[in-house]
Formats: sequence, structure tokens, C-alpha cells
Amino acid sequence: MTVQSVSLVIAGSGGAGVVTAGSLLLEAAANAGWYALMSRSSGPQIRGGEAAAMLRFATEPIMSHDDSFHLLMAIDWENIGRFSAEIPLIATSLIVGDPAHGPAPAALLGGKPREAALAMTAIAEKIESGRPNMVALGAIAALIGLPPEAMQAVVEQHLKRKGQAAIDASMAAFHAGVTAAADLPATPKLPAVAAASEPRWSITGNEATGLGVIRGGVRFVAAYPITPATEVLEWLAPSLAKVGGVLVQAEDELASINQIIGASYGGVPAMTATSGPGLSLMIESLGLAVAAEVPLVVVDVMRVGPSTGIATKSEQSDLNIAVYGLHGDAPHIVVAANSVADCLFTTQWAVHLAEAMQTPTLVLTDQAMGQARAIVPRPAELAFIGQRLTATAAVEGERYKRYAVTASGVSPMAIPGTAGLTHTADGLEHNEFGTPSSQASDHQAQMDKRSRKLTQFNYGDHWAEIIDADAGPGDLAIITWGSSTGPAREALRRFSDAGGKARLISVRLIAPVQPEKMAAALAGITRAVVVEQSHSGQFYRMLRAFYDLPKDTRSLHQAGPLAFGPGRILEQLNAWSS
Amino acid sequence: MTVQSVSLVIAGSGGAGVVTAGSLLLEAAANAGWYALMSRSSGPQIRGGEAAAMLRFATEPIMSHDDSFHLLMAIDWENIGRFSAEIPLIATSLIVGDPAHGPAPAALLGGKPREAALAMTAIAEKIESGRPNMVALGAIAALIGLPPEAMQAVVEQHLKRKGQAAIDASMAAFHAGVTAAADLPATPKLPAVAAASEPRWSITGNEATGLGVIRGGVRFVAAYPITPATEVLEWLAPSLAKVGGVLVQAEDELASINQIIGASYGGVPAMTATSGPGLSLMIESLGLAVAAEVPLVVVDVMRVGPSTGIATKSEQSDLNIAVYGLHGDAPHIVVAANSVADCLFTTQWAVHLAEAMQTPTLVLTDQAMGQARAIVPRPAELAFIGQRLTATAAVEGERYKRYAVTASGVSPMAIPGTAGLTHTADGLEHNEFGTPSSQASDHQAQMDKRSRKLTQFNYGDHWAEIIDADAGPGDLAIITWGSSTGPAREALRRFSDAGGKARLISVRLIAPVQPEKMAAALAGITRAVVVEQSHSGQFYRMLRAFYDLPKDTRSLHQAGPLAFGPGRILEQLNAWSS
Amino acid sequence: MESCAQKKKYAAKDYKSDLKPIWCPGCGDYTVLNAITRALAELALPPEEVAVVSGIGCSSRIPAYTSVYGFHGVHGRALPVATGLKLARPDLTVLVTGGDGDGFSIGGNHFLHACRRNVDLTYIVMDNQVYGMTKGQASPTTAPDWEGSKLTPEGTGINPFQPLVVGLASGANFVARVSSSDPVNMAQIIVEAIRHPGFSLVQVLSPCVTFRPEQAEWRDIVRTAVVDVTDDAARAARRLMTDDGFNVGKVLYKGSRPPFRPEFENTSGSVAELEARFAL
Amino acid sequence: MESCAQKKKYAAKDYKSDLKPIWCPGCGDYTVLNAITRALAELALPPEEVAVVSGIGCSSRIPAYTSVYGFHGVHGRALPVATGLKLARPDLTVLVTGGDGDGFSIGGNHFLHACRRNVDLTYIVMDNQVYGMTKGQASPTTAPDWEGSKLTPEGTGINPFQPLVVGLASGANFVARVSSSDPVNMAQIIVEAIRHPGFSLVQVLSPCVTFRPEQAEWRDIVRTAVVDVTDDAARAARRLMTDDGFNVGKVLYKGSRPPFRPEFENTSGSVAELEARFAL
Ligand SMILES: Cc1ncc(C[n+]2csc(CCOP(=O)(O)OP(=O)(O)O)c2C)c(N)n1
Ligand SMILES: Cc1ncc(C[n+]2csc(CCOP(=O)(O)OP(=O)(O)O)c2C)c(N)n1
Ligand code: SF4
Ligand code: SF4
Ligand SMILES: [Mg+2]
Ligand SMILES: [Mg+2]
Repeated sequence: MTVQSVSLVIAGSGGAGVVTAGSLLLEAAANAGWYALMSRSSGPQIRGGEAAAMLRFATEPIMSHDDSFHLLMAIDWENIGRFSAEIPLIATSLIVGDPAHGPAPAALLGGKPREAALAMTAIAEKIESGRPNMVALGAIAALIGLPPEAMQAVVEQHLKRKGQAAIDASMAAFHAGVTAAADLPATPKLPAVAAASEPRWSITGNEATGLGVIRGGVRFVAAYPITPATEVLEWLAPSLAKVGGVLVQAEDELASINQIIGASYGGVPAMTATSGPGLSLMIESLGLAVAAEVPLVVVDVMRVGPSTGIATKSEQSDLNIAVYGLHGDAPHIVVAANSVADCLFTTQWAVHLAEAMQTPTLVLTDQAMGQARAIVPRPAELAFIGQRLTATAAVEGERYKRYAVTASGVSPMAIPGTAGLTHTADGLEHNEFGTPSSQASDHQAQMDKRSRKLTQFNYGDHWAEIIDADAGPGDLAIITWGSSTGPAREALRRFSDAGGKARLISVRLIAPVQPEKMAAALAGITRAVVVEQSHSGQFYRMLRAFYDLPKDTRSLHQAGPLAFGPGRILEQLNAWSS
Repeated sequence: MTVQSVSLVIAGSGGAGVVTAGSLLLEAAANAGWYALMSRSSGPQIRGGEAAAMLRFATEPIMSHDDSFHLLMAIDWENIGRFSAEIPLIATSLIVGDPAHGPAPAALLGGKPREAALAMTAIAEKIESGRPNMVALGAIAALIGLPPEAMQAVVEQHLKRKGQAAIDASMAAFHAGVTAAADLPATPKLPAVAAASEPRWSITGNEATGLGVIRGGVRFVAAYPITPATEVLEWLAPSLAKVGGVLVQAEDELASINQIIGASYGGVPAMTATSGPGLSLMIESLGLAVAAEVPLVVVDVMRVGPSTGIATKSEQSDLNIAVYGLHGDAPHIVVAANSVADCLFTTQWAVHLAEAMQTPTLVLTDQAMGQARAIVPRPAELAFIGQRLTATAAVEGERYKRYAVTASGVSPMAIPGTAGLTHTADGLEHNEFGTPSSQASDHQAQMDKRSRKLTQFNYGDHWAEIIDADAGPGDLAIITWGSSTGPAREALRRFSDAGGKARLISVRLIAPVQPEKMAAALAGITRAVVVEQSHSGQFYRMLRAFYDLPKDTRSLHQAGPLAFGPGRILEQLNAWSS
Repeated sequence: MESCAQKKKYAAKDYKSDLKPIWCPGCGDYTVLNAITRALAELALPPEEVAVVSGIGCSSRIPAYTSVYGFHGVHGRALPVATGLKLARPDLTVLVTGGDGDGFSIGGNHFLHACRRNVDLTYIVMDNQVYGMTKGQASPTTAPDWEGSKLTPEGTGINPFQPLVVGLASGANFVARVSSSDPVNMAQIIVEAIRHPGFSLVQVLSPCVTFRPEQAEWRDIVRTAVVDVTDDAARAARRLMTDDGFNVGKVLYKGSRPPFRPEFENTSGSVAELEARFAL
Repeated sequence: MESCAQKKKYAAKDYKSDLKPIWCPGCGDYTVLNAITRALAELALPPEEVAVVSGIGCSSRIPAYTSVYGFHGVHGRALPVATGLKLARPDLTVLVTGGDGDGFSIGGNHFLHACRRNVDLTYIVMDNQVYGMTKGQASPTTAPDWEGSKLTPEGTGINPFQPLVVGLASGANFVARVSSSDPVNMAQIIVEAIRHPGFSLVQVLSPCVTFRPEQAEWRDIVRTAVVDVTDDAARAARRLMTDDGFNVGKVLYKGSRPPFRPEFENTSGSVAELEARFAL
């Protein structure tokens, strides 16, 4: 059944407490038993300035925003017009502003939304210590059907330390908003859910990423701050300390990647997180990790490129550098998370893959999922714990071969401290012992081995998420990856609800490619649309390079920062089936 | 007609003067009116150690080595076995050693070459100041038909400063070698050419690269030394000084790429040269040049990767990083030289393209062509001089738009010093003025503009070199690039001589892709073989991604450092036509 | 005199663009922008003959707020961009602006080599002992016990970087420290720095009111340095190694090494002559 | 005593691998290899508990010539690799070896920050004032008037980098200069450097006989430094700033800053506790 959901935005300028209001609403929604997704957007100012919290609530898990918003609640209008492209409003949308701040900016009215007024400032002024944002929350709660008790609990929790008076003032403003909402036009309501049907978490993609690597066994992290990856690190620093690990802030990304190479060579699973500009600086040393066969995980929380681009906004355009960016032939692993919750699965899996294959593994997430907070079903326990094939004792009369040519391509690795197995790991081409060699035969043998270990590994079913419409796959497919999976899922769901047949293939294992598995997934498919958020259609090109695609394959790509709404994808499916 | 040529190797350990001997032979061959190609190989020692000079002579221009060598003249045998893979010897080959140094190492005898002895040391000892390498040269000259006068002139030139006695001693040893050769089995001879039919040059690929950028207008170079690109810089430093330019040795590659960005922003056409590891370090700042629209040229003299790899050997495996290596969608230009002489054409063209489109242009050459010396027809004068579209005066009442959205995608660029047009160039996404912007519409407009300027440019016929067999293209094609073009040309020639029909397409403009031109070039072609020197078939994958290839397209790829012989390619053509 | 007649008078505002800074209200960088524009006015340099180059950070936003030529590059690489620009265009006055993170963390190597190379640049570092732009992490100049960042919740535990000492040790030709609370003095020192040939380093104590609110106190802590300028780098370095970092307002060192300036000689040489060497 | 009984005696050769160095005959690096292995023998460290990390260059080839654990990384990044290794594995003795180009040109930023961070590493730099491996270009320590490289045919014209002064200015905890012509003294100093906690910097004058043949004279020019070791970094720096570079054979500075060593506390915390914070 098509997701029943409510989408709304709270916006206002710096001091207006927009982000706090959004967070309170999210928590209250969680209390009400709903699922939720919250993203934020803000202006260029370092602090203050305009901000918007985009929220979507539903009675079942959701992974994407909708095509438009039901409600925009603007605490004031200052520069909010700048968000117009990010906040699609249509004729059925409702835009509510405070008459004290004048009329809504024209930029927001393009879709001819219904307009209404709520005197938030005036109402708040009548309550001692009352604040307009609590009035707004009250009105929103009433409009969308959020029970006041759900908010009560949240406010009590948040203002505990400020005392009962503060709590009362807040709730008074809230209730005034509830009351005032009676005069507002209606918006869709969500049913309250008595008790949540399953345990749920509130987590951001960046937190899930941090948790995933810790679960996978990472205990050493070196990093250099960069938006939007910093929160991964900020979560990891204190969390690692709690489980016997360490985070070191390095002088730059060249240092952070090389520090984790050193730590991993020393036997401690290691990772770093960065974004495009930082990944660019790590390229040379990623090649070193490939050649010297040092396992490690690098998370790239993608932002809009090229160059410094737009640091605070999302795009899926680092696929190329992640897959092809290294000089020489440098086989490595690239995986991509497809939702906030999947950041956990994918990074934990990444540690497992890196350690098992002694190779650098890149994880692609992005600003949209990294900085979004979601209420999600409690993630499953996973069996992926980084496990390295080690050499632990010398074999009498045999010199240890660090880079032994094996059938699997994986060579048992001696960890420093192990007697009798000393050797030098090397980024120069080498023979099996690790001794530098310029012989074509050694190069060929090591190249074969390094690529074989990746192609022969058993990735199970995790290479992709494959979802069929209720009526089956039919002959249509959506092929996508990463953040575009959320809207693609929802497009499929709507298509399915309308009786359509189609299959969604969201690729998690970007490299090495899995031609056989993809061929199986594409069996019977004659038309496919490749969905991604990049200007040049990087994913489509990559698929063409390595897979046999259906003859009628279309590329649906757009540059960031605007995400696909499910509707754009649905359109293509409908066009085909009509 | 199939090239008539002689291929030989002079090898020996450090002190044996192998490289000098090779150079003398090359010059003498030039004097004899021949064309030639000389490559070198040496052991891992920094100085001294084993060395080999591989030479091929012909009466017409050649761009590749042959499948095997007619002659190996070994001054001694020490470690020469290490070169066995690089010196294919077959049953008709002749291997000549000095009995004073014992028998030839088994590694060289796999192809069962004919063996013969020449007592170079003993003969040389009989001549005052006589040296074995001159005896070897005499024998070689006699075997291959090089007139002694050609060598006389070279020796006179080289030993001028050492006086007549030294010249006489050398020539005496040489003539002793000529005499001794009478007892050696015959090898193919080349006819002497009375007078050269056209003006010729003796030049290495790295020198040609340097000359190309100077011709194109580059006057600022910043660089960090790296094998095998250093000679480009070593040639450029004094040469630039002669034409009013400057070379600065930077502290690292991050500095060198940013220095040239600064110089080019200042209006002076600028370049750097590096190899894979250095290119990796430049990735982030190449993205800056894309976003800020700063023209510059980066030459990557490719070596064996990944990581430090094999610094002194060749591979075509930096295609991926060059094309796809930047984070975000970062359209830029990638061109590749296809021979020693073409380094000149391609780099000069690269400067032209970079300046015309205000974008970084990568030039791919490689160790094989960079460090090879060739006797080539004098290169043509070219009209490509870097010419930037500049804004030179303020328009009354209009604020200057550095990143104006134009039909061509190129925006007139104001050079610092121009009054009224001050602006800030920026790597952040920006609007037309250059002001940072996080609006999706500005991002889209600038992305469109930056890609449009590359796709709409008129590249003329230079995007590829297309050669048909005498009898026409038929339905077969070889598609290749860079250093693999030499052997591919020769394979086509042999195929053509045997009456075969085929077409060779050697792509010089790697990016942006030229689908229409390729489609035209592939009209009527039903089978194609893609030839390249990479382990993973990077070029083949890239072609698949962007071009519609004939259904029966095969990938013929091998890792470096061994080059393709023409025979391997011919085999594929023959297999198809038989 | 012709040159005098030509010398147009400029006001500080002539060097400012219309762009509103993204900085937080109260950020120290506002006065640095003022001081720079004031200094340019004092020097009466035509805006088009000046370029300001920067990397990434709050402080690195300065170029776009000026009306001279600007280049806003990537994080940590302002100095090499400026080096290339100045070497290619010796006629321009080139300033470099940035932060302690941009200059001394990711950009540390270029800092060392810019000091050594001694190109005629003026490098103005807004030192707030924090990464402002990325919301408050420790920088190289942060005290080891600052616990304000989630990345180093127990402090960095490492030695703060001493920019002026390292600058002197590597060969900077002019060294000064100023406070953003005294823009008039700062402007004067920047004038001197620009006038002095070679690489001039000006450290500005420029508070980050958002992530280091305690730095608001700096305005009261700073004092005018009592020492006089010296031309003895070893002496200046020794003084600074034992200094608490709050002696400001003075030029501390002026050296006399000639700037690095390879000549673009317009020699008689032609490309044809270069080519002739290849001809057989 | 048990620990004494366990202490196996090692000879220098026990720390050497069978690999024949690619170095030129007469290269100074041979004696550095000897001194390192001698020092390890003197310290009687089991080979498997020692790691030698390097970047790229002739001098950076040392790891493979030893029989301890080795890591031969990319150019300029030896120090961060060693930092990560030592922080993750505090039980290992970690040495870093390399050249003046690797350490002070491309690796300069890591050098600065390794000195600041003061991890317990011993950094042995074979300074030959040239890039040997790439066949003879000027390095940061090259004199400005050296005309031996085609890249800088008229000399670099820039200030040579003073590794020990910059090391002191940035916080190195132990500083010494030795000559490759006296391997016995060098071994002794390396022993002291390894024993000293924190970041120890040992500059070795190690001639490149191939590209700087004139350095053969160094063996006659060097003299034993007359000053004694100090714990005053400012004093040591001042001495070195006015020194000609040929005073060798002594430890010049020993500091007492505690090494940076974040704890891998095996606290009671479990992953489940971390997860609990997300649960609703
Ligand atoms: C390669 C790269 N790494 C990291 C970043 C993220 N980043 C942007 S500014 C900055 C630090 C800025 O600190 P500072 O130079 O002191 O400037 P401030 O904001 O304090 O003025 C960082 C880490 C980046 N833009 N690029
Ligand atoms: C990124 C990168 N840039 C350049 C090089 C080329 N390179 C190898 S070693 C070296 C310099 C070595 O000099 P030094 O560290 O002084 O060592 P030495 O050979 O003198 O002992 C250079 C520039 C490289 N390997 N990688
Ligand atoms: S964050 Fe700090 S440095 Fe950045 S603008 Fe605000 S006050 Fe200034
Ligand atoms: S080139 Fe110089 S540094 Fe390198 S091995 Fe030879 S002598 Fe030693
Ligand atoms: Mg700062
Ligand atoms: Mg050196």
C-alpha cells in the first residue's frame, strides 16, 4: 500500500529555533509511534541565518522525502525564499506565516499553495516566556494529528534542567498553537499509533556510519574534519574511547590516510571518513594500500562537486573517483549505502570486506543521508566482523612470503610482533617476498592476484537490494544506487499499488562489478531506467562499461543538490507501461 | 610495403658503455640516412648495473619495436638475463657474446637463437685505448650494413675535444670489429640511403613534449621531479629561459599544480609534468582548475602502476584516473600522444585546447615513448597557439561576469591588471559573477556551461588518427591509443601488405568523447579489437561506456611493462579474416 | 611630477566589494578586512593591480569581500597559488589571507617553503586557534588542553604550533603579530609588510566568537610588544619561543634577503633556435 | 632475573636482510644501515618487535635491507604511517628512515606535525642535500648556489631548510646531528634516540657520491660539536641557526615533554551500550 505520510517544513531565520523545533517534533513523532525522516537546510552564514527543517512522518518506515510538502510553517520569512527549490509546494500545499512578518516571498508561491496566517509572535507574547516556535509546533501537531501527550513528554525531557516553569511555559505556547490551528485550513493527518509495533531507533546516517565501523571491528581512526563527514568523526571520537579504540585528528588528509595505513599494517582495523576534496588527497595513498595490501575503510560522505563545490549539500557525483580514481590498475572495493539505516549495514560490511581481502574499501554515503535523522526499525545484528587471514608462525626452512600467490588471491599476513615472519610491505611492485621487482612476470602475477582476490570473493546477496512489485518484476527495471534508492523504492511502491510490474535493483557493491548476478537480476527485463544524482550520469556510464544492459535503457540523472522525488521516477515507469 | 628494418640490442653491465654505444649507433644510423628508434632498459641500481639499448633501424619512419630482435650483442652477461622478457629472441635471431665472459645465460636462450662469439675484450686489448664497445659497434655495423663513414663522423664529433688520438683509437677498435664480423653468421642488412629524402630530427618523446608546450605558448612551469617525467622538465628549464619563460622546482606536486594555477590565473599559459603518483596528488587541485576555469596543461608520463609500481617502465594504466579521477562532475580534457613525434603535436594542441576552453588539459604519454629517442621526419609547423578569450574592458553600467553563461560555454576571462573587471575566481560553486552560491539553479547553469564548452568545441580531425589498409577498411577495425598505436600501425601495414582490409582508429582526444565522429569512423565495421597496455582493459571499458561499438568487439590488453609486438595484433586480424 | 599626478587617491571602501560577509557578528575577521582595505588605500594601489589569494575557511573568504582581483582556491593551497601568480606577474601586489588551519595544518608544507623561497608576498593569517568553518575543531595553534571540540574531547594534548618561530626558522623575511582589536595598528603593519620585499608574515589574533567565545577576552589581554624590530632572526626566534603569544602591534623581524624572482628575460632566443638543436 | 634470562643477545648482522642494496658503491647510506643494525643489537630488541618505516628515495630503501618489520610507503608519507603504527601498536619500537627530499620537501608538513605531536618515534634522516633517486635535483637542504641540476642550472637561489632548527621550533623532543663517516658514534646516538621518549630527530650527513661527489670531503670537514646537550629548545635553536652544519656527533637537545600516546583503554564499554543510545 502506498505510504501514508505527512511532509512538512519548519523554516525561519537564525534565532528562530527552527532546528530545535524540528528535532522536538521528530522526537514527539517517535513517541507517537510514527516513523520519520528529517533533513535540514541552511543558508551560507556560518552561524544563524535562515534554516529549514524538512520532515516527513509515516506510520511505517520511510527512506525518502515526498515530491512536495503538505505544509510549510514559516516562523519568519527572512531569506526563506532561497529554499524555494528545496521545498516544492503545490496547489494542495499549505503555507502558514506570521502576519507580523508580512507576506510570503513570491519565490515560494510558484506552485500556488494555499496560504494562511498564524500570529505566532502575538500568541507567544501573551504567554510568559512563550516562544513562537512552540506555538508553531502546537499548530503543526494539531494539523497533522500528533497527540499533545507525545510532545509533552519530549518537552519535559528537554527542559528538565530548566525546571517546571519552563516546561509549563513551553507547553502553554504549544497548546495555544493547538488551539489556534482550529482556524487554519486542514492538511492531511496521520493516525496515531498506540504502541510501536517493533523496537525503533533514532539515528542519523553519519552516526550509523560510525556505529557500523565500530561494529565491524575498527579501533583506530585518523581523520581531518570536513563537511559533511565531520559528524561521523564527532560520533566516533567519544564512542571509540568507550570500546577501547582511538581517534586521532591528523594534520591533513594525506596524514590521515597514511596513519590508518600504519595502524592497519600494525594489525588494528582502521578507517577514516572524509568528503570529495579529502578523498582526492587520499588517492595516491589508497593506491599504496592496494599495492601493499593493507586493509582499510574510507567513508566518503559525498557533497556537491566539483572542487569545493557546495559543502553542505548532497550529490552522488564521487562515483567516478571512487571507482576509477587511482592511478595504474588498482583493484579495490567500493560499496554504497542506500539509506540512513543502511549506512550501518554497509559500513560494517565494508570493514568485513576490507579485512577479508586485505584491500582498501571505499564507502559512499552522502550529505542527504549522512545528515538526515530517521526513526527506523532497530537494525539487525550482523555477523560481519573484520577477520584477517594472518600468518602466525614461521614454517621451518621456508622464507615467509608476504605476497604469496594463492588460489584465492589472499596471502596470509604477518602482523608486526610475530616472530620469524618479518618482511617489508611495499608499494613498489614486488615479488612474493615483497622484494621490489621490475620483472614483467612478477608484475603480472601480483596484478592477477590482487584482482583475483576481489573477483573470487563470495559477496552473497548483499551486492544489491532487489525488490519486485507485488505483481512481479515484469519487464521493467529501475537500476539505482545510494540516496536515489529511497525515492526509487517509493516510485516502485506506487507503481506496484497501481498494479504495475517492475523490479528495483539498487547496487550496494559498486566495485568489483558482478556481471553474473546482474545478468540474473536483469533476466526478463527489456527496459530499464538508471536513476542517479549526477550531472553526467556517472552510474549509467559505469553500468554500460561493465554490464550488458537491456537495449532500451535510459539514464535519469540530475545534478545535486535537489533530490529526486519519487514522482519523477514513477513518470518514467508510467510512460513505459501506458 | 612492410617495413624493412633491423632490430638489435646492445647489452652489458654498468661500466660497459652500453648506452653510449647505443647513442653512437643511433647517430651513425641517422648519418646513414636511416630512421631509428632507441629504447633503454636498466637494472634497479641507481648507477651502474646492467643496461640494454634496444634499437631498430629502417629506411622509412618507424614508431614501434618489432616482435623480436635480429641481434643481441652482449658486451658481458652480468645480470643480462633479467632483460630476457624485454628482448624476445627467436630461432633466426643471433646472440653474440664475448668468450671472455663465458656462455650466455639460459634465460636468453629460450627462443633458441643462433649463438656466436666475438672476442671483444681480446680484440680491444690489442688496440691502444681500444674499448670493447667500439669493437661491438664495428661488428654490428658490418652485420647490419651501416657504412663505416657514418660512424666515423659521429666519433669525430663526440671525441673532438679528446683529440685525434682518441678518435683514431676508437675507430681502430671499430674497424677491428668490422673485420671480425666477417666470421659471424649473417643478420639482415639494411640498404644504405645516399641522402636523406627529407629533413629529419633526432628527438625523445620527453623532449618533444617540452617543445610542444613551448610552441603552444607555455611560459611558466612548476614541477616536482619524478621518473620518467623528469627529462621533460630538464629539457624545459634551460629552454624556457631562452624564450622568456621560467621553470620553478616546487616543494611537492600539490605546490606545483597550484603554482601553475596561480600563474595561469595571472594570464601566463602554464603547465607541469609528472607521472602517476604525482598526478594522484594533483587531483584535488585539478578539480579547482575545472571549477574556477583556469586553463593549464598537465603531462602524465605514465609508468607501471599501481602506487610507486615500477618507476622506470611503461604502462598505459593511468587512463582511468585521467578521465574519471576528479571528484564531482568535473569535465576536462584528456589527450594522448601516439608516438615519439606525436608528443610534440599533442602537447602543442593541448595548450591550444586548454587556453581556448579555459580548462585543465591532461596529456598522457608514457615511459616508452617519453624516454625513447627516434629519428623522425621533421615535424610540421602547427598553428596551435594558446589563445584565451579575454575580457579587456569594462562595459559601462554592467558588472563583469567572470562566469557568464554563454552559448559556447566559454566566458571572457579578465586577466589581473585589467581595470574595471576585478572579480574573485572561485572553486566553490558560484553564480555568473563568481559569488559563492548553493542554489541548485546556479549549480545547474554552471555545470551545463562547463560541460558545454567542451562538447561544442571544434576539435577538427585531430580527435583520432585513422588509417586504412591499402585495399580499404573492410569491416575490421583496430581501436587503440597512445604507445600501442605504433605496433597497431605496423600490424595494419603487414595485414594490408598481405591484402587484408582493415581500419586503424587511434584516439588522440580521449575526453570529451566524440560519439558522432566515432560512429562515422566505425561505419561498416562489424568487428573490432581494442588494443591497450593495461591489466584491466581500461580503454575498452571506457569505449563501452561512451560509444556504440561493433557487436563483436574484443579487448586485447596486457599489463606493462612489455609492449605489444605488432605480431600479437596481427594475429587477431588474421584470425578474423581466415 | 607625472607619477604623483597619476596617483589617484583611494579610500578604504574603494577596496570593498558589495558582498555581505557570511561571518558571525563579532568575528575578528571583519576588522582584518577593514585593515587590509585601509592599508591598500594608504598605499594607493589601483585595485586592479592587487590580488588577494586564499584557501578555505571563514578567514579565507576575504578575497570576495574586496574589490581587487581575488582567487579563492582549495583548502591549504593559497601560498602556492600566490607564488605562481606573483612569479608570473611580478607587477602585481599579491596578498595571501587565511586561517591557522588552512595555513599551518593542511597548508604547513607550503608555509615552510614559502618562507624559504621568499617570494615577495604578504601573508596575513587570521589565527583564532580553531577551525571556524567546520564548526570548531582544534587547529595547530590550539592550546593542548582546550576541550571544546568533540573530536578531541580531552584536549589535543599536543604542542601548539608557533607560526612566527617556524616562519623565522624557515626564512620569512618579515614577521609581525597584531591584534584584530586594533585595526589602525594592523593596517599600518600591513602597509609595512607589503612594502617590505620578500615574504612577509603577519599573524593576526582574530577571535572566533562562535566556537571560542572566551577569545573575546583577547582584546584585554593583548599588549604592545616592548621589543624593537631586529634583523637577527635567531634573536627574534628566541624571543618568540619564550613569549606568551600576546605581545602584538609591532614588527618583530625584518630581514634583508633579496626576494626570489626568476627572470622572465625576453632574451633573443626563439623557438626556432630550440628546434634547430634537434635537426640532423 | 626472568627478563634478563629472556634477553637474547643479538649481533648487528641479525638485523640485516640478505638483500643487496641498490645503492652506488660509496654511498653514505651503507654506514647508516650499519649503524641502525648496530644500535638495534646494542638495545637487544627482538627483530619482530621493531618496525622501520620509510617513504621513497635511495635512503628510503633501508627497511628491506633490515630483517625487522618494514613498511616502504609512498614518497613523503613515512611519518604518518609510522605515527599510525606506533599509536596502534605502542609495544613496537618504530624507526623512520628517509632522505632530505622525502622528509623536508614533499614530507615537510608531516615533519612539522610529527615534531609537535611528539609520538615516540626515532626519525633518521639521511641528508645528502640532493634527490639521489631521481638523479640529482636540489633538495630543501641544498645550498642556493649549487648548479649541478638541470632543473636549477643557476642554483635554486633559495634559503636552505634547517631541519634541526625547524624541528626544535616545532617541538621535537630530541635532536642530534651525526656523520655517516663515523658509524660507531652514529650507532650510539641512535641508541640514545630510541631510548629517549617522544619524537627523536637524527640528522645524518650522508654523502651522495654520485650526484654530489664533492660531499666526499665531508668526512674531513665534520667536527665534533663542542656544545653540550641542553634542555632549552630556544637556546639549542639559536645555536643551530648560526651553525655551519658540520658540527656533528652529539645530542644537541633533549626535551622532557611526555610523548603523545592516546590510550586504547579497554574500558568496560561495549558496543551494545553505544547502540542503546539510539534506542527509542
Ligand atoms: C581538503 C579539504 N579538507 C578539509 C576541508 C574542510 N575545511 C574547510 S575550512 C577548514 C578549516 C578552516 O580553519 P581555518 O583555516 O583556521 O579557518 P577559520 O574558519 O578558522 O577562519 C576545514 C578543515 C576542506 N574544505 N578541504
Ligand atoms: C609523489 C611522488 N613524487 C615524486 C616522486 C619521485 N621521487 C622519488 S624519490 C625522490 C626524491 C628522493 O630524495 P631524498 O628523499 O633526498 O632521497 P635520496 O634519494 O637522496 O636518498 C623523488 C622526487 C615520487 N616517487 N612520488
Ligand atoms: S565561526 Fe568563528 S571564525 Fe567563523 S565567522 Fe564565526 S566567529 Fe568568525
Ligand atoms: S644516487 Fe647518491 S644517494 Fe643514491 S645510492 Fe647513489 S650515492 Fe647514494
Ligand atoms: Mg582558524
Ligand atoms: Mg637526499
